[in-house]
Amino acid sequence: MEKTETIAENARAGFEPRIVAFVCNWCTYAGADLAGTSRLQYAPNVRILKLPCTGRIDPLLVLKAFEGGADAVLVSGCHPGDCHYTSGNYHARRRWSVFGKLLAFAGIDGRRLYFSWVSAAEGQKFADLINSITKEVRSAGPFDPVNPARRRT
Amino acid sequence: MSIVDAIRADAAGLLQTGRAKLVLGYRNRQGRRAPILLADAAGADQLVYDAECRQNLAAYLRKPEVRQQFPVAVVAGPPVMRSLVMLSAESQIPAGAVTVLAVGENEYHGALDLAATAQLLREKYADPAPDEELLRRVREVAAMSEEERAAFWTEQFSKCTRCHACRSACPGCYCQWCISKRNVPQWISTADLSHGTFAWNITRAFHHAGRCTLCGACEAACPQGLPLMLLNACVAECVEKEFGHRTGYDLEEKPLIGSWRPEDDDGFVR
Amino acid sequence: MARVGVFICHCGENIARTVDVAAAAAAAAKMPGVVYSADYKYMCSDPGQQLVRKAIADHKLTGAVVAACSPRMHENTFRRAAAAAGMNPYLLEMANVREHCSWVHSDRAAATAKAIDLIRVMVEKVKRNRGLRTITVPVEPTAVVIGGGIAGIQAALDIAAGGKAVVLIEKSPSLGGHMARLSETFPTLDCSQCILTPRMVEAANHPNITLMTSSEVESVGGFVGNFEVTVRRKARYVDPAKCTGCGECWSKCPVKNIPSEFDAGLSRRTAIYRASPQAVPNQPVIDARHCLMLTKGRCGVCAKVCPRGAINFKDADELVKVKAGAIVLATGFELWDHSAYGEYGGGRIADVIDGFAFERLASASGPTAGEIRRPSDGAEPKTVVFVQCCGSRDEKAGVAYCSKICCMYTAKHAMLYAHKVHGGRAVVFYMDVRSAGKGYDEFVRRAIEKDGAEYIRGRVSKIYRRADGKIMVRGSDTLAGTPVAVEADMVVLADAVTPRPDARTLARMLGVAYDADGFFSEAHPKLRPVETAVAGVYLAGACQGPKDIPESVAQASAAAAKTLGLFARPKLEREPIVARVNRITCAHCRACINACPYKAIEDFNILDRSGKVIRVVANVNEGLCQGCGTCVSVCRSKSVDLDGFTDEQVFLQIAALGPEESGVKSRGSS
Amino acid sequence: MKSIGYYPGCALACSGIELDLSIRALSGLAGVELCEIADWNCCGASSAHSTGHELAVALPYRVLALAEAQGLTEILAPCASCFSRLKGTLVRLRRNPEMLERMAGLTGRACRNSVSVVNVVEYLGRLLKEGLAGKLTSPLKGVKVAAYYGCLLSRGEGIVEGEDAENPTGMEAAIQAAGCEAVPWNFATECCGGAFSLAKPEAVVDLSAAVLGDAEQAGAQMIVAGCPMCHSNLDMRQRAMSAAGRRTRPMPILYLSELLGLAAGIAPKTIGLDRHFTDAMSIAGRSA
Amino acid sequence: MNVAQPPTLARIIREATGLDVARCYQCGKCTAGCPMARYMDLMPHQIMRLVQLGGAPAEEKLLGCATLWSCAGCLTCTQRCPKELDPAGVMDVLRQISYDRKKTSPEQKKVLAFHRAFLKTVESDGRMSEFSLVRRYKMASRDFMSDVALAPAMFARGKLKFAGHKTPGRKEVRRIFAVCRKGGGR
Repeated sequence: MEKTETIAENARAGFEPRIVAFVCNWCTYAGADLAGTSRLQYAPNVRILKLPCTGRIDPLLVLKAFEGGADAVLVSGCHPGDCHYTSGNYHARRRWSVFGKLLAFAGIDGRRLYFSWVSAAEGQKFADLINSITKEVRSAGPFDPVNPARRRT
Repeated sequence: MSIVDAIRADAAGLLQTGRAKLVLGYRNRQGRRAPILLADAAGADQLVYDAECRQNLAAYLRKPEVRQQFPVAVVAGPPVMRSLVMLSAESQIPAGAVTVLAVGENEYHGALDLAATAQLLREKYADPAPDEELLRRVREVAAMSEEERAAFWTEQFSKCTRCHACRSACPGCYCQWCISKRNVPQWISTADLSHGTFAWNITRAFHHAGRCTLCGACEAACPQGLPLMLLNACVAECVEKEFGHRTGYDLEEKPLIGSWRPEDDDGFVR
Repeated sequence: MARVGVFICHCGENIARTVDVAAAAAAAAKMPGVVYSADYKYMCSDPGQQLVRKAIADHKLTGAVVAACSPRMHENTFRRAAAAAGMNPYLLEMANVREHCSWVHSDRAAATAKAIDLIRVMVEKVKRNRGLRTITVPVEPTAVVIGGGIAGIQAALDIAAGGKAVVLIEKSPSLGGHMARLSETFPTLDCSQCILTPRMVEAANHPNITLMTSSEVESVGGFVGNFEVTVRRKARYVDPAKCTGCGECWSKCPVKNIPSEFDAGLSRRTAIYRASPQAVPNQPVIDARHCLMLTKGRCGVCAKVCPRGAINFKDADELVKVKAGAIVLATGFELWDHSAYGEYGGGRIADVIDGFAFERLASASGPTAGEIRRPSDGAEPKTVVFVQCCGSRDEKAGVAYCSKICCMYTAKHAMLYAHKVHGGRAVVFYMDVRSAGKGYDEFVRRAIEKDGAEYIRGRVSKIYRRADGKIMVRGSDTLAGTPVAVEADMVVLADAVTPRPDARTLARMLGVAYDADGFFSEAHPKLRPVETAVAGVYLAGACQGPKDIPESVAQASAAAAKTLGLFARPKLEREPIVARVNRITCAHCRACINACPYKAIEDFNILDRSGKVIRVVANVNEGLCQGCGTCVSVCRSKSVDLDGFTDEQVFLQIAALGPEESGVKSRGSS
Repeated sequence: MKSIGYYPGCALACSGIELDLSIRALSGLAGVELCEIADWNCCGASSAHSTGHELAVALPYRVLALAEAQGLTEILAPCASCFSRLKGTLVRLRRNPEMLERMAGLTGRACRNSVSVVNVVEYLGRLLKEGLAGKLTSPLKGVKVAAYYGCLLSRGEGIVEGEDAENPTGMEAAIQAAGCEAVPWNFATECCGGAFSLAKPEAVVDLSAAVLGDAEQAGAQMIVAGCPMCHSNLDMRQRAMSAAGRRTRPMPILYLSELLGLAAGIAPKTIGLDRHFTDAMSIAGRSA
Repeated sequence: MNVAQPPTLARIIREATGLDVARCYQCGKCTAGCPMARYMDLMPHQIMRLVQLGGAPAEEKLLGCATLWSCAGCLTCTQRCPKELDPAGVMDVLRQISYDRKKTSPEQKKVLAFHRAFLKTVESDGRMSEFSLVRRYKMASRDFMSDVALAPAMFARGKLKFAGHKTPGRKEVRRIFAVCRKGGGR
């Protein structure tokens, strides 16, 4: 279902967003594995970079990803309370909360940066997430690689 | 006795008794306020204090020439006092190394140690009057459309020459090896200016989350007149609203980034 | 100069169907640093691994990327292969082109492009991989077992039998736990104490076992192989070295009216007492809350009559530190308090009792010497109603889960009652009979068919005591579709099995996770049911979830096996994914020290020649660090980095996805 | 509390008249003004509830809207049935604002759902706390009383508040204040047959007799109730019970407000004690 | 892929009350505590079960059963349900459906007559007065003999009045009845 739709839109837009996903090893990476073993189809625009824990995901990596030309960035890990390292995701959540607001204030379109909790059991959630994000980023258009603070029109 | 006289008296006293080897204060230089590092009690009468004294003297505490002179005394208004408390909480000030010549809102509280300073802040300066002008500017930017805001900041950041005067002026920027100096790997790109300036300004603001006392030194120091306080204020507001965090009131203060509560804001996560 | 090899697996058709593996191999061959690239039908097969080993050797590879399934599947397989070929295993990485690519996409072009990206990402990473060496930490070959019930005793005995030292910590004054209070055990009806008491004695006398009763864990520090457990040994006021357990003291103690915990309040004990005649150690303790001497400062009869002068009113708690390599949690359970059920009398009806009270009534060593007598008037109950699922499977007022053992012990109760009270009537209200287990269902059937227990399928709605002393039980028979009221003389509630309230505190001390109900969480529900997520901490018995005796014993032995396995090697190997501090650049803001979930980072003094502290910096204890990397993100001067996931590696991975490289055809330029 | 909105409800004009009389007498004594809601309508009771979902909400809604329009913030509904209908509606509307709008359209009356509703037990409890206790000059020393809550004063999620549904205690304070002893018994919250008094009298006789029986066994000399429906079932049906061979001795059934009225020395007739089917006047003699 | 489901009773109940009857595990606590059980042809737990079962025969049975009209609404079942379901609430919904679809069994005429009489009174007067209620009920139910003995005594005690009290707002009340009759504000 989702796939044909995606393809149709591609034809129209002719633009394929590049989405970089920083995910933790224990929950979201495993969730993506589950999406695979369950053969759930989702948009092929996401590239997963695995880190041990959301605690390791420094918000500044997001800037690096933009710099590297990503059209959007997803950061995802274990649900609160489920962190394999007990509290890495709590630490991350607080950082994201501040960093997200700062970026928004600095003029970064809300459709460029996403945070989510995806557990090892949530293959479906992961697939749906990627599909909806891809849609949103496609509508947002290409992220300006030369000037982070301006959306190219 | 006027506030200034009181400061001069205490400064002289501390230097004479050796309870401070150095007094960091303000003096007049061609009608403008400039910092002075006073080692001799005789010079105490050069010390001045008024609303013009905006430079955050706590920034000097990271300088080797000052650290070698510990214990020192610092002339400080509330924002500077909070910087000192914050620095102490981040283990940047050895015990007993700093005496505060605490100047409040048109009253002088005398020479205090940091514990007393923190208490004073909690008791008398817990809610500093918000800088209405600054808030107005923040609202203004917040009210802009995404495009306008993006354009506004592109414009602003394009002025940045990365002279890092903001960094030198800020007491919170005490890392000898600032992230902006890191080359392997390179966090703040020097190759691509626009990226570099964006990354630097965002990083600077973010690294002061829960640590900035809105003293204004960075913006004052910026030769290009970047509105750095807008970013600081945005972060400070978020930090207080989301986590009830107020910087520089507690010597035992845990770093905002690096601690957490289970009930922290979760609404923005999908 | 890096020499990377890329190995692309078809996984039969699983990858090859959607990913053009040949094209991918070709693209990989062109990537900077790649000197060898190949694809193969089944890379994980022996010939596949052979291919990897050979290429590593022939091409003197400094790094390898296997593009195949998820690393969860085969990372170890291939890293072992790499090691076999003489390459440091941590120089091999996997690109997940199956679960994350071929299985989730069907557009062949897009999938192939993505696969190439994923490979490039790992190639870039592996170029900067360091040959890590697994970390080894010394192991203290002593186990601490917390809880002296059947699970704790079993674990302790097995570990001791393995020749290792055990410290067995029990909160109460005697070993034995709940099992010591049972009369007979299902499904064989053999006497509980007959099988348990010998084991209690054995545990107490075993040369390898140090027994600490009346003791509780105060705090736990350290990590696998090197825990430091602080134990509070509570004041007992009786010197174990002198006491012979002769009993002079408790026979003379004037305070005689304290409800006995052991007998579920059905009998009275004295202020100086032993839990039961079979108590181990068989020595009394003084209950400080009731002792006249300790409360009012007068009496001291026990001290006067003690022939050995063993009484010591000055006794005080002491803290004992124990070094241990492993910890077995066996803290057991307790029964749910049915006073929460207002409709069942809210715990105010004397003849509505719980399972343990019935066990004591039925026990030959119990307050009634094994005769079934009801608490209120000691009369023999002619009709007894047993109510299962009391608090269990009740999301509203009780617990949502099934307590598992009630079906069996209720059947046992009904049976024992039938054997002891001839012509008595045993009525059992149940929702389901869950009797999966060897000989279990036969046992329940026997209660019904041989011993005439009347089983009625339905919950009970109300229990109340009529003025004439009869206890009215209003239930229903859902199979017959009718309400049922029974006039009973006594009611036994099969209260839910719940974790001990203080278990959560212990869990927090150890960093062990617990579920919403407060039971300790195992590391994996199927594959690691005995371990916890904390290395070196194992689970035994009902502290993990409701269990009967054989299950508890089985898990206890498993925990012992895990412990002995850990102790088998003098040193312990750990994944070398740990954080490192750059001492030159560290500004010592202590953010990382605050953030570390494992307290693995501490201050480190840099001294000059004269030994004077010139700088303080942060320092990571490899033994404690679990490699989450939280410290890395909070460090503003970027002075902490994580082996295996360094900033540099992540940067290169990000760059590998840049516009010029990335396979996602962008801005229509396709 | 100076004054409170008053919703007598239909029953209090007829079968439940003693409740109305005694409430008014006590309020007068306590100096609390009862402001009756002008033009109030029937709450619909179980009939509307049984047959029409919308009607069951619309009728109470109108009452709440009237009360609000008349500037009342809090209303007393002495009839337990009215109370549970009014408060039930109030709670539902609070959870379902969409329905609030629909009702406004349906009844042509706007309502912010701002009034709160109290039942007779809560109300009397407050009177006692606020000084009535001091005015109970002629307590009924040592009379054994079974406090009967029935269904509507003990159960109903979000409706009956601050009570343990299985073991309510709201009446006990009042009973003790009246000098009586509240005996522990088993049927305090059992059902009397409720609205079936006309349609299924046999059921009412059956259930009510069981209630009386347990009270008697517990040694109670009278039952104190709060609900007119319970009261008429327990009081009026006693002859039918003995006819059915379920009862022998009569058992006086008083409203909690009647009991307090007696204890306050109010003339028995003033509070309608003479209107009972099962003699209650003899109780009056007990008050010192 | 979702095939449109016919609106089963279970679904109607979910929409009306937010309750998911699938949660019921048939413990029977509702039946055990029901004071009116002996006047019911289906036990409360069987009502829940038939709703779970669904299908035409089950629905016929449910909507025609005496139980719906024997429930006193005492909420004992709801209060004690370990699955936090609301059997009494389910009864209410079913009763209303049974009434709307005219499925109510003839044996229930007395109860229906009572409710009708009650509502008729309220509709015409805005309030209920026992006298007109009893009058209407007797006419409708043809049950003249029961309780006649009580009437005089009730008059004597001022518990029955000939003059039913009419409220000024009764026209408004009638309108409300009218609107609800044609499906209300839905």
